[in-house]
Amino acid sequence: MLSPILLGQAVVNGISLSAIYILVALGFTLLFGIMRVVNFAHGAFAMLGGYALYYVYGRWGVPYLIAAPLSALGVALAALVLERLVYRWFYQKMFQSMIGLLGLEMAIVFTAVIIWDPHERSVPAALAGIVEVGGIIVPTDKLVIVGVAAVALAAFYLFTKFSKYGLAMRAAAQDVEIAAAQGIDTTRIYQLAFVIAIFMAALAGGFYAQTYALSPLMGERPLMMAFIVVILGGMGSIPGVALGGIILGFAESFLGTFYGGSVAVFASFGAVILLLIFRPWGLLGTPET
Amino acid sequence: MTALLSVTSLHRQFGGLTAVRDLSFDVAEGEILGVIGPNGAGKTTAINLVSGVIPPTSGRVEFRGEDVTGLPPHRLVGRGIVRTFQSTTVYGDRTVRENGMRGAYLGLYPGFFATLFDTAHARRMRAEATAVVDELLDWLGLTEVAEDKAGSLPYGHQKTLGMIIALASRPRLIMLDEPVAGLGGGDADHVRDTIKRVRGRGITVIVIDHNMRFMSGLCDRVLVMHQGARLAVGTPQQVLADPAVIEAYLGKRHAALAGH
Amino acid sequence: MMMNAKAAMAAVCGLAALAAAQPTVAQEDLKVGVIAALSGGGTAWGLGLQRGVQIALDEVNTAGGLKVAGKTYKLSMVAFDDQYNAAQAKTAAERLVNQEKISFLFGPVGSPGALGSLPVTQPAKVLQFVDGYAPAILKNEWHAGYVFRVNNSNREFAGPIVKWIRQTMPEVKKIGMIAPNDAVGQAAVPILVDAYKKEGFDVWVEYYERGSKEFTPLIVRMMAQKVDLFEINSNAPGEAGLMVKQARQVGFRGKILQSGGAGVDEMIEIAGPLAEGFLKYDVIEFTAPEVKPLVDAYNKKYQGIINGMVPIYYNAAHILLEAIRRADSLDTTKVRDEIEKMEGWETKMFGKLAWTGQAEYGAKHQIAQPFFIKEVKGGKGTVKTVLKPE
Amino acid sequence: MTDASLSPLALAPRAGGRPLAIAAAVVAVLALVPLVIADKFILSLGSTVFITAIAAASLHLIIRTGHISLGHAAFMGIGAYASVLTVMELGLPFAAGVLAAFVAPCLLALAIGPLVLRLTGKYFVLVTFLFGEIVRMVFVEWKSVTGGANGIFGIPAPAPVFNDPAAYYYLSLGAGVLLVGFIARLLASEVGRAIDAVRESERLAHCSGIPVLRLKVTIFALGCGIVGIAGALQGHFIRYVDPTSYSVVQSLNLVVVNVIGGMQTLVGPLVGTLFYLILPEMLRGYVELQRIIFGIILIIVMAFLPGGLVELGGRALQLVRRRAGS
Repeated sequence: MLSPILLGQAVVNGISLSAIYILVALGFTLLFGIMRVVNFAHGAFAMLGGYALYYVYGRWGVPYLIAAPLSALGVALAALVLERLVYRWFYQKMFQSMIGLLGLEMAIVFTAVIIWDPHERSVPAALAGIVEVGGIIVPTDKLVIVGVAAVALAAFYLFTKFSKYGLAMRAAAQDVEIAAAQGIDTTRIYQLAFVIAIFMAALAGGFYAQTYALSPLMGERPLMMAFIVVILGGMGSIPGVALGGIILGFAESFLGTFYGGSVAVFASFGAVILLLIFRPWGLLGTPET
Repeated sequence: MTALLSVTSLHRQFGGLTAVRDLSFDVAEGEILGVIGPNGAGKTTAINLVSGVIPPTSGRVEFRGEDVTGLPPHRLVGRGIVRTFQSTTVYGDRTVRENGMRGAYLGLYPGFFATLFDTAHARRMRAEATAVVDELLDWLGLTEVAEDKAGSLPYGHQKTLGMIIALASRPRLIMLDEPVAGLGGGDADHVRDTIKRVRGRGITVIVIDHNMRFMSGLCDRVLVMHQGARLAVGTPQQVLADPAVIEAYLGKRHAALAGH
Repeated sequence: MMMNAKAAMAAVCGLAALAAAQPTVAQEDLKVGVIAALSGGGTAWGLGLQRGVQIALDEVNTAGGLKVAGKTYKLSMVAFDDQYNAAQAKTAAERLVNQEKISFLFGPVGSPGALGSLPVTQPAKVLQFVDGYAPAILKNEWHAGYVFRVNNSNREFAGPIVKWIRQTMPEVKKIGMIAPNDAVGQAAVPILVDAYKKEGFDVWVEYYERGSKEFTPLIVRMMAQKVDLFEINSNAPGEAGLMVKQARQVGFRGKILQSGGAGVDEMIEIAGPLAEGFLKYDVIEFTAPEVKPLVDAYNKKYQGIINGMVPIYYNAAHILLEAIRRADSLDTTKVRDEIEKMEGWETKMFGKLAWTGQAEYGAKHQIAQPFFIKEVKGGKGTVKTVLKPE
Repeated sequence: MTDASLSPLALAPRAGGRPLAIAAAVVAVLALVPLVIADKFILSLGSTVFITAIAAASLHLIIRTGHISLGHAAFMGIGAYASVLTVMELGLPFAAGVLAAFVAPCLLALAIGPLVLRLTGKYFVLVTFLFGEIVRMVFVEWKSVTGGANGIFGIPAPAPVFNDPAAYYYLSLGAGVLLVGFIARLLASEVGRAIDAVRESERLAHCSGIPVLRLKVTIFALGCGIVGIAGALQGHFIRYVDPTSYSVVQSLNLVVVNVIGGMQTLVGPLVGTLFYLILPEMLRGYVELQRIIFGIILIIVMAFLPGGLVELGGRALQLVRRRAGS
C-alpha cells in the first residue's frame, strides 16, 4: 500500500496538522515562557475565538480578512478582565496555575454551554475547494492555515528576538526582579504577552472551528494538543513549538495512515510520558536550575 | 591516626564544565577541617559529592574504611555523615522542637508497623528522640523558643537550628556549608565556639567558608581549593605561608582581609 | 439561564393546564421520571427526550388529564441528568425511584446510563423506556422484565439497509468503516459488520479514539483499501459530518452512507455542500403531514432544532399512557402486560405498533418501527426509501 | 494535626483527644442513620459519599508528599476491574476481589513510582494526567478482558444481603472508617512526620536521613491500593464498570474534592467530598451552574486560600470565638 500518492498525501496531511498544532500551541508556550503559567484555560479561549468568528464573519458578514483578526482581538481584549481578576494571581506559580486555571476552563466552558447550548454548529469556510497537485489533494482551507501558521511563527520569533517589547518580555521571562530593576514595567509587559497569547489562542480557535466544528466543548482537543506540542518542544520555547508541532502532526498523519488511529494516540502519549520522565524540559527547552 | 573520611581523586563534571577535579584529602577523627577558596572554587560541589547530594563522575569516598562513593544522602546519614546548607534550611512552618524531631528521624525510626500501631517500642524510641532533641535544644540555648515556629526565629537562631537538625541524627561527621554567611561579627564568634563545642562531643567537623580569619581561629587544618582542585592543605599557618596560596587566592585579598 | 427559562415555561404550562381542567374534577398528581444527558456531549438527545415526553404529557393534561380507576390525574415530569455516565444514572434512578416514588421512567439514552440504571429500576418493578445499542439492555438477568427499548437498535435496521444496498447498488463490493472506539462504536459496529458480511460484502473497519476531529489520515488509509462505500456507522452527528466533509475533500468519490444516528440536519450544517448525495438512516420525516402537529407544538414551546429523539419519546409516552388507560391501573405489571398486548395499535406517526426481540433477547420488548433512508439533495435530506425492520 | 501528634507532650491533649472523640461521635451518628431514615436514596447517597471519601482521602495521602496525581481515577478503575474480574471470572469471593483491588493498582504504582516520583510536583501532574488517559484507553482496547468501552455489566453484589442499600451503607461506612482511619493513623505516625518533612523541604529531609524516593513510592503505592479498594466498592455498588467512570474527568473530580476541602489536613478531602456530592443533589438540573461554581472555587482556593474550606471554616470559628470572648 506504499504508493507515492499515499505517501504524498500523508506528507500533505502532516503539514496541515502540524500547522494547526503550531498555531494552537504558540500562545500556550508564550504564557508559560514569560509568566510561568500553565494555561489550562487555553482551550476555552480557543472556543471563544470560534464563537467570535461565528458572529463576526458567519452572522454579521464582515469580510474574512478583517473578521478573523478582529474577532481574535476582541476576545483577547475582553480577556484582559480575566487577566486582572484571575491570571495575575498565578504569575510565576506554575503548580498553582495548573489547578486554578483548570477551574477557569470549567467556569468558562459551562457558561458557554448555558449561553449557546452544547450542540455543534459550523462556521462557514472562507475558501472552500481543493487544489490538486499530481494526484495529491490539498483542501484550500487547510492551505490557509498552513500559511497563517508559518507567518505567525515567523512573526513571533522575530518579535521576541528583535523588537523592543519582545526583548523586554525575554528579560522579564529570565528574571522578574532584574527586569524591574532595569526599569521594565513588568505589569505592562505581562499584559502585552497575555493579550498576544490569547489573541493567538482565539485566532487558532477560529480556524479550528471553521475546519472542524464549533461547540462549547470544542476547546478540549486543542488544549490537549497544545499541551503535548509544548511539552515535546520544551515549555516556553518558540522553536520548540515548531518542532513539537511538526513531530506531532507528522506522527499522527503517518501513524494514522499506515498503522491506524489508536496506534497514533498511544504512541504520541507514550512518547510524551517518556520525554517528561527523562527530559521534562523538552527537546529544545532549557532545564530549570 | 587513621582517617575517618578519605577522599581520593574525586571528579565531577557538569556538561563540559569541570566543577571538581582530582580532589583528594583525609579527615582524622575528632578533627576540624576547613575548606576554603574563592567563590566558584568548587567547595560546595565538593561537599555535595561527599554528602551524596550529587554523585561524583569518578573518584572514591571512604568513611571508616568503607567505600561510600555515590551513596544517597539518607544512606550516609545512617552511617554517620550529615551536613547543613549554606542558605538557612529549616522547616519554617513547624516548631523548633518538631524541626529537631525530624532530624532525629532515621536513627530512631521504629519501623513502619511499630509506628503505625504506636507500640511500646515506638513510644520508647519517640521518648528517646525527644530526649536527644531536648538535650540539644538546651545545649545550644533554644529551649526557650522550642514551641515557636522556626520561620519566626532570628537568622542566627535559624542557623543554629539547622545545626541541631543535623546533630539530632547523632552523626560522627558533620559538614557545615558556610555557617557564618550573613552573620555579624559577634554571631560569628558564637558560631565558632559552638563548632568547637560540637567537636568537644567527639564529632568530626568539616567546615566551608571563604573567610580566612574565621577559619584560622577554628580549624586544625585547612584545605585550599582553587578552580575545582586542591591547591594546598595543612595547618592554617602552613597554608598562609604557602606561596601558591598567596599568589592564587590570598594575593589580591590579603589587604582586604587584614583590614577586617 | 436555559434551565430557568425551561422551569418558568413548565410552570406557565402547568398553570394553563390547571385553568383548562374542569374545576369540579378533583385532580391528583402523577409524576413520571426522566433520566437524560442534560449536560456534556449527549445533551442534544437528552433534551429531545425530555421535550418529547413533555409535549405528550401536555397534550393529555390540556385534554383534562389521565383517567385511571375513577380518578383523574394531572401529569408532571421530574427530570434528572445522568451526564451520559453510569454512576450518575444510578444515583438519578435511586432518587427518582426512592424519593420521588415514580413508577414510570423515560430514558436514559445511551448504553452506559441505561445499564447503570437497570439494577435500580428492575428489582423495583419500575417500568422503563430506554434507548441504546448495547444488547445487554434487554438481554440481562431480569429478562427485560420492566424495560422496553423504544427505538430501533441497529440489530433491527442493519439487515434491511444492507439488503437495500445489495439491490440498488450492485457495483458496491467493499465497505469501509471508521468508528469511534467508545461504547456506541464497539457495540454497534460488530452487528453492522455481520450484516454486511452476511450479504457477501467485504468490510474494512478502523477505530479512532474519541475526541479526534481530523480523520483525513484514516480516510486516506481507507481509500488505499479501494472501498466502494464509506459507511459512517454509529458516529455522532458532528464526527459524521466531518467525515463526509473530509472524505470528499481528499477526493473520495464512492458512496457515503450512515446506518445509524438520528437526524441529518446537523450533518448537513457541518459538511455543507460536500454533503450532497450522502445517504443516511433516519427515524422520522419532519415534513410529513402526520408529524406536523408535533413539530408545531415543539416550535411553540422550545427553541432550537427538533431532533429524532423528540418523536421517539413522544411516541413512547403515548404508548405508556394508552397502556395505563387500557389497564385502568397504575400497577406496573398490569401496564407492562398491556403494552405487550398493544401490537397493532395505530401510533400517531410510526404506523402500527410492533414489538420484536423474542429470539434475540428472550423478551418481546424491542420496538420495530419503519425507518427512512434519506439522501441529501440540494442541501436538504429527502426521503429516498422507507424500510421495515427485521 | 501531624506535628501536634508527634511529640509525646502534644499527643495527649491535641491529636489523641478531641479529634478522636469528634471522629468517634461522627461515626456513631452515621451508624445510626439507617435506623432513622429508611429512604433508599439517602442510604445510596451515603454509600457514594463513603466510597468517594475513601478515594479522596487516598489521594490526600499522596498529595501530602507534595505530588498531586491527575490520574488517580485510573488506579480506582484498575481496582474496580481487578475485583470484578476476580469475582466474575475466577469465581472467588468478594474478599478476594478486594484483595486484588488493592494489590493490582499497588503493583502498578510500585512499577511506575520510581520513575515518575523523581519529577517535581508540576511535572508529576502532567505525567499522571497522560498516564491516566493511557490506562483508560487500555480499558477501552483490551476488549477480551475489560469488555471494552461497553464495560462489564451484571456485576453481583458482594453478597446477596448487600442488595439492600442499608447493608451496603454499613459496608461502605465500615470500609471508610477502616481505611480513612488507617490513613489518619499513618499521617499521625513517624511516617507522617517524614511525609510532611519531605513535602516541606525535600532536600533537608533527604539530608536528615529520610529515604525520600522510597517513602514517596511507598505512599504512592499505598494511596493507589486504597483507591483500588474504593473502586471495587464502587463497581459492586453500581454493578457496572466502564472506562468512562475512570477517565481524567473523574481524576480531576478527586483533585477538586481535595482542593475545595483543603489539602493541608485529612479533614479537607472529607469536607470536600461532602460538599462535592451534596451540592449537586441540591442543584440537580443545574449541572452547568455546579461546574461553574466548582471552577470558581478552584480559582479562589488556588490563588488565596490554600487551606480550602477547612481553613475558611477555621477562620470563621476563630472570629466567632473572638467575638464571643470579647
